[in-house]
Amino acid sequence: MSKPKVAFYWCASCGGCEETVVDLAEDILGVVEAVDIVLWPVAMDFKYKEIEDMPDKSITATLLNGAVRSTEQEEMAHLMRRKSQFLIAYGSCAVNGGIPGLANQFTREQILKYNYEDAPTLGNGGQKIRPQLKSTEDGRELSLPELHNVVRSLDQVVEVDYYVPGCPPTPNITKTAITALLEGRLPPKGSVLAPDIALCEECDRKASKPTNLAFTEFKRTHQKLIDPTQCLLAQGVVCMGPATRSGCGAQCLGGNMPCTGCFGPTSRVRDQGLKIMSSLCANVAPKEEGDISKVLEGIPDPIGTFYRYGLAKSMLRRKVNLPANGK
Amino acid sequence: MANTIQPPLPDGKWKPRIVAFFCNWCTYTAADLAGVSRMKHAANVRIIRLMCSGRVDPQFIIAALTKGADAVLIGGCHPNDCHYSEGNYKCLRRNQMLKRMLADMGIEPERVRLEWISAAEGEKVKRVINELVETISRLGPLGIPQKFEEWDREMSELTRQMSKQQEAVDGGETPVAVKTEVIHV
Amino acid sequence: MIAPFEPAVVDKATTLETLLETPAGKRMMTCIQCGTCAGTCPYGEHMDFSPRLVINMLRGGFIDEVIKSDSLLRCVSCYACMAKCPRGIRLTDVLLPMVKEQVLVTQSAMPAEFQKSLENMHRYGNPMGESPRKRAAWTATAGTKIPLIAEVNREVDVLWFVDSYMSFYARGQDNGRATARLFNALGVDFAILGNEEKSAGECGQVTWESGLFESLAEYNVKLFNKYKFQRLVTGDAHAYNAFHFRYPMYGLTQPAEHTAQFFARHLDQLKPRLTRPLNLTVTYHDACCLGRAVGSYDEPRALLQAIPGVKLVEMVHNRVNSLCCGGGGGGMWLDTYYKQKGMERLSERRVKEAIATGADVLAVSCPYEISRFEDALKVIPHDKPIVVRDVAELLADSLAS
Amino acid sequence: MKPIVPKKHEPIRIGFYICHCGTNIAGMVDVEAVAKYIGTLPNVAVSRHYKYMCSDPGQELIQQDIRETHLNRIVVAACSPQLHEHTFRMATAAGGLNPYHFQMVNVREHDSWVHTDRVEATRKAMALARAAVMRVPHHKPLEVKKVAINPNVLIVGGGIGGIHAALTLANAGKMVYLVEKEPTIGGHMAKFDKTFPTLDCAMCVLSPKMAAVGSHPNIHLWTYSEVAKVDGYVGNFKVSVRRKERYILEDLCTGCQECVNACVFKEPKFQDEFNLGLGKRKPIYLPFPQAIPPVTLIDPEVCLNFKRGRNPDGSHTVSDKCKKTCVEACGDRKAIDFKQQEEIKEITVGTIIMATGFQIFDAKRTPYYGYGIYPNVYNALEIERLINASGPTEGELVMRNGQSPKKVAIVHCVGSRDENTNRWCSRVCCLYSLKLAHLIKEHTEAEVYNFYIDMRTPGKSMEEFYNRVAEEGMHLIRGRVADVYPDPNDGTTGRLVVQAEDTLTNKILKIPVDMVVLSVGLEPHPEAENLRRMFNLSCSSEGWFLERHPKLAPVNTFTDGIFLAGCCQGPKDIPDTVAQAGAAAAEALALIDKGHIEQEPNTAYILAEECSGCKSCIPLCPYTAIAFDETKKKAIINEALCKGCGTCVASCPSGSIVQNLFEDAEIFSEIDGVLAD
Repeated sequence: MSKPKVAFYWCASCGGCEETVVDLAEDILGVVEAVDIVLWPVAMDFKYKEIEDMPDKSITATLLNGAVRSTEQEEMAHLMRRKSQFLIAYGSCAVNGGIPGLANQFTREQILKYNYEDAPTLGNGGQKIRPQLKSTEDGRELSLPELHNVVRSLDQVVEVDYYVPGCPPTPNITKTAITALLEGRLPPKGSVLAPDIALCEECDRKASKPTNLAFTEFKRTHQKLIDPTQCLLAQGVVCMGPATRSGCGAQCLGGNMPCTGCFGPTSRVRDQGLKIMSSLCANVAPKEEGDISKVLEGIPDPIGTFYRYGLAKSMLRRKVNLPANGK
Repeated sequence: MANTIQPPLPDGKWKPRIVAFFCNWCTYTAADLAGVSRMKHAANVRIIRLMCSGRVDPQFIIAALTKGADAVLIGGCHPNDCHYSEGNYKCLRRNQMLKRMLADMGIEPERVRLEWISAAEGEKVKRVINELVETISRLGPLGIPQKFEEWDREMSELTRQMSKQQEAVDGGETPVAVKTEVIHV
Repeated sequence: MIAPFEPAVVDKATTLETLLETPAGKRMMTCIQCGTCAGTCPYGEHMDFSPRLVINMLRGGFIDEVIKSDSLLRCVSCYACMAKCPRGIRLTDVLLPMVKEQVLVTQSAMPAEFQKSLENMHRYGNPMGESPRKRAAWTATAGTKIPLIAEVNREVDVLWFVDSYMSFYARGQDNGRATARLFNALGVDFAILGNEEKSAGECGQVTWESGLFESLAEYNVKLFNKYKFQRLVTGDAHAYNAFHFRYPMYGLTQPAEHTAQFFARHLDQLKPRLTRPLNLTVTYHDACCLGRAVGSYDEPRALLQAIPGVKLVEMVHNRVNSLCCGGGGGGMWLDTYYKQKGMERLSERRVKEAIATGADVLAVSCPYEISRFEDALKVIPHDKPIVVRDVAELLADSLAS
Repeated sequence: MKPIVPKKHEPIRIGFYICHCGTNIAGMVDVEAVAKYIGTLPNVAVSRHYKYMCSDPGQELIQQDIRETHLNRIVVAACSPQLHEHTFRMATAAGGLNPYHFQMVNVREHDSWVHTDRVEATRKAMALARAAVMRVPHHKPLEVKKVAINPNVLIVGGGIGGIHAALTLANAGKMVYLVEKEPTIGGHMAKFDKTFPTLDCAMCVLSPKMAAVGSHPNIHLWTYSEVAKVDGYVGNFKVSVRRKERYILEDLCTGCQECVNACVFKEPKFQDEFNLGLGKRKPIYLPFPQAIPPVTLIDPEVCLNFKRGRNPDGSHTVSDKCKKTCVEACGDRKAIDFKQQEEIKEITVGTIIMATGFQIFDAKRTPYYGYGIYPNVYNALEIERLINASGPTEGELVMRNGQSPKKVAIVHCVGSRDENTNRWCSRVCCLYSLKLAHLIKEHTEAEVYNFYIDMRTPGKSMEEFYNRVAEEGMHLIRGRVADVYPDPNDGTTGRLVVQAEDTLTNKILKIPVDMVVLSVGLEPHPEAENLRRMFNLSCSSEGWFLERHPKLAPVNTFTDGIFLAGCCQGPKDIPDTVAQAGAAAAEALALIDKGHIEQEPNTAYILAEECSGCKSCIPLCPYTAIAFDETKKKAIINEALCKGCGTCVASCPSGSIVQNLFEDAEIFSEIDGVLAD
């Protein structure tokens, strides 16, 4: 019997998810033993044509990481969907849009203009050159994929069977997911392959969280010395842990940094950002409008804080009324 | 289905649609009082009863806006008068942050209005509803469902071609490549 | 208690025909015909159509009958009916002036004295018929510096609107001089308009001639816009009334204040300078335009009590219940007419109450009152001498020379 | 009958009913169109419109449909759920379903009564009904929570309302705590002379009831006491009552008043509160002869045995400067205790009746009537004391100068019907003014002028009373008094002129009188605002306690278990106060005798498996119903303490708290439903 075929693919992401696969360390060897890797651009050389030529559904599982941001990524998402039995959104970007999803606060024009014309680090001698979608070199027409206006999670483009969250997913949950896959012990379709309980559950600092939280100020991590033993919220630092799935082993907390929410919300929550906002704000101490807003000023960028990984998949998905002229 | 049975609007023009979340004890009762007192007001507001303004999950507000509401009105008991002691303060605090988030997300903060209306203030229900309808009429439609459709339209062309290709495969014809070359960056 | 009135409740374009459609008119529909307005009206007993009846005639569609009668000429715009109305109906500043205007249009002849003042106001910008070129002449005798805004050529804190009685009338000028001394003593950055100024026209508005009022208001507002200043201050209660209630409709944007309010606001700085004891018993007459109209009852009293040696006593009618001097709403120029009709001059009624207090001084805060009460005292017998002085005059007297 | 619980995969079958409410709804909403439209929606098995859904046949319709067409969800569009939600839940249950498989849609108060465009009103009714139809499939079977009720009752205020309610309940065998802030019960009624329209003596009818309260074994009478704190909820209120120090031990005092006679002050010297300062009393005194309890008290502000002024903590210091002749007179009874301290009593009651009454309008707020300036201007309550045989003048109507008035003006509507003071009609003033006119005439043969705006005499026998008094020949002048001032033609007698327009003759009247009586209106009690907060009640914009429904729940409040009696709810006369007190007592009895309270099962619960134990919800609960289970490391809600506000649910960052009746899925589908057109 031939070994199951597995593919890895990478859309709008930083590549960290691929690193996690490598981070499986010696376990990777077991994986390589057990499966045939048919596509893994980051590690091996494959051609699009080869995948296209494969029969539909001939790949057992594709672990696709990255958000969908361009026509190319969209096309690949469709292709991998067609060729795979299981399409797995792998990592925060594929699951919830991830960091690239924050671009949904801007228009494509704003982004291109900044990156190719206005960014202070541009070294092209003041020339404002944007990439051309079509160009000719040596008589050959070359084309570039087009950027979409909206950054999307994978399931906003094609049907997704399972989700493995994390920025990046930890080796641990990756291994669990792959093992479950190979052993055919799969939960209902559409499941997130991480515990459906918030991070506080497995956080070492849980015991130090008081039951009378009343925020009088919010501090960002660079603004104070963080006590490595106490609950971050008890220290007035926004921690997304209560609104974020567990499964990561609270690694950020171990590094004395707050949870920023990469595992996304639990199944019972539609919008992770609104829920953590609801919880934090309800627990603010003052009662007068002015005093309340003074406390809330300690969170200067609520969208960036509450939707660091989830803006594309939030209820609003994207800034609603963008300026018509792209400014 | 709905459109065939519903009586059409008199002039077919857009009118604001507003969802209201009223607390059972003060504002819902005040709206009842407005009714008992026959205080006529605009018909654009559809009221959902909750026990307390503290129950207003910000998700409800955004859900209403994404489902086509042009504005959301929240009514609770006056400060210090909450039937449940302090639920209204929780609502107030969330509302302050929500307004900032709305502004960042390109939604006019006027579209979410929080008002303290006691059980005796039927008149205020009428005034607030009429004022809000006027404000929103001036602002125009929010139209998030239409935005969603518009955003998704940029993908539809490719999806259509992809499915055509799929049909072609299913039909045993030669596949038509959408793009012959994909450049890996 | 009784709340001061909100400015501008009815659009200037409102007429008797459209009044009942406005919010102010809708309040009139709530009138319960209790008669408080008629009962408190100082000339109520001389009216064929009391304010109560005017409302009912308007509601019933019989307002023409009211207009045919000269009943409303007896209204002295004293705000008493409006202040006590249990329904909060805008009588003095909305309903009655509109009716009065129609009365005047319908009357075959106007009382001569008052027709003259009207013409004077129109031709010369003051009711006395004095030359407008002499309006600032009094400043020469002020004995203290009074800058002209056209000459200072910069923004000033206070534009002092002197108005006609204090510019031309000898006893009014006393008040002017006193006010100037007080401004200088306080180090106020002020200036006056001088000959450019025209009467504020308040009486035009609350009596009969909305057209005349409009032309004066438009003229003055244009003048105000020519210069830069922070606030408008006037010692004329009637001018203040016009600035507070009506001028904003014609484009006045700066706040207006009466000198009594202005000085009371600066009482902390003023008080140390009031060092000369006057040793007088003083009774204070509430000007209608300052008292009932805006609720400034305490400010003039606080000023008087700050003067060393002043003992303040009250007349029977005071504050919201004060009796009008009879000069408002055109009453200033209707004394002859009232006499013909066999009506007691209200100033006489008022000085009787002042005399009864045993006070040495009847203090006032409106330039009309000086002449009205001094005239009345000439005919009302009294044993103990009593003089009429503006609050500003008394304050200036108490300044260390 | 055991409610039918639909099996998990049983298809949802909704019955929808829209009520015409006569023409109340059908007049503005096309109920037929709504029923037709709702009938096209998924899951709807039956859709009907009916004239009166709340009627027996209307309810029977629901039950019949449940039986015959196997409905498992019911939606009724009618009036406000505040009115008939219970009715229809019962009908749903009678049909054999769980009562919470029901949802009500408000198309009357929130729709037909407030809109003017039939098309828009119909469209709105469709949207609201659709929301309910989309919500109701998510409904779960719930059980009414039953909580035992404490049979004791707290009554706040010992006026005629509180007295009547207390006796009604005590006679029915319930334990009553009657808390009154004054040293005696009796309230305003005890101060009145005669009562309209029967002219029977107020004290003659009141004092037996007061005495009955004083001696009733089921009544704990706590006078000179105030409620300090209220916690808990219907069936189980925890109340702290502050019993102020009167320096007399209530149990030991026999009411003999020998202490008063023995006081070192031979003559009464101090302003007597009960007589509104018109009479005098000693530092040790009984407020009035029939006071209940008949226990004296000491005023430490004037008693020589105390230092003047209070200590910062509110207590008084004994000076020991007096000969203490009162203690001597009391002798072995030893009822006087100068060291008595205020005491806090903690009680538990199941229900509360508010009977805190009113205050009279302070006539100084209409300065032009001269109250507080001219000695011969009185308010009506002062006249009640002056003509009362037990009053300071022993019933002789004399003025402060000792003379009897020859001409008296009675001014109606002082502090009533006036935008500058109080807008409302105080309802009793016309009648008590007529009564005072009659009594003044009877006592003095004075000429009486009643100045009124409108003569308002509704109620049984009231118009007849007006006729009777009018026949007695008083001057009834239709005109509101505009001015009261000393008669300029009068020397020193203090005669006043009353000036008004007689609006029926268009004449301005200036009538010289000796005495002016101001018929002051009724105002909310000065403590009403504090009491409202303490008892979690609502007030109307004027400050009167708000009843749950102006017609159908006139003595209930929005707080279950708290009822209203008398003028704390609005101005009313004695018969109405007593009727309302009886109604309040009956409402309390109905709850007590049922033995338990049925509570809305809208409480919240934690999904234990899913809770991460983040503790964010714990400080949000005002009732400390949420605790942290240290062994399981999860939050846990004590259902008995939860009152169902849902604040914790909205705040749970991982969505692990659920509120019954207001589940997220239910509300989200309601939102979808109102917007699905």
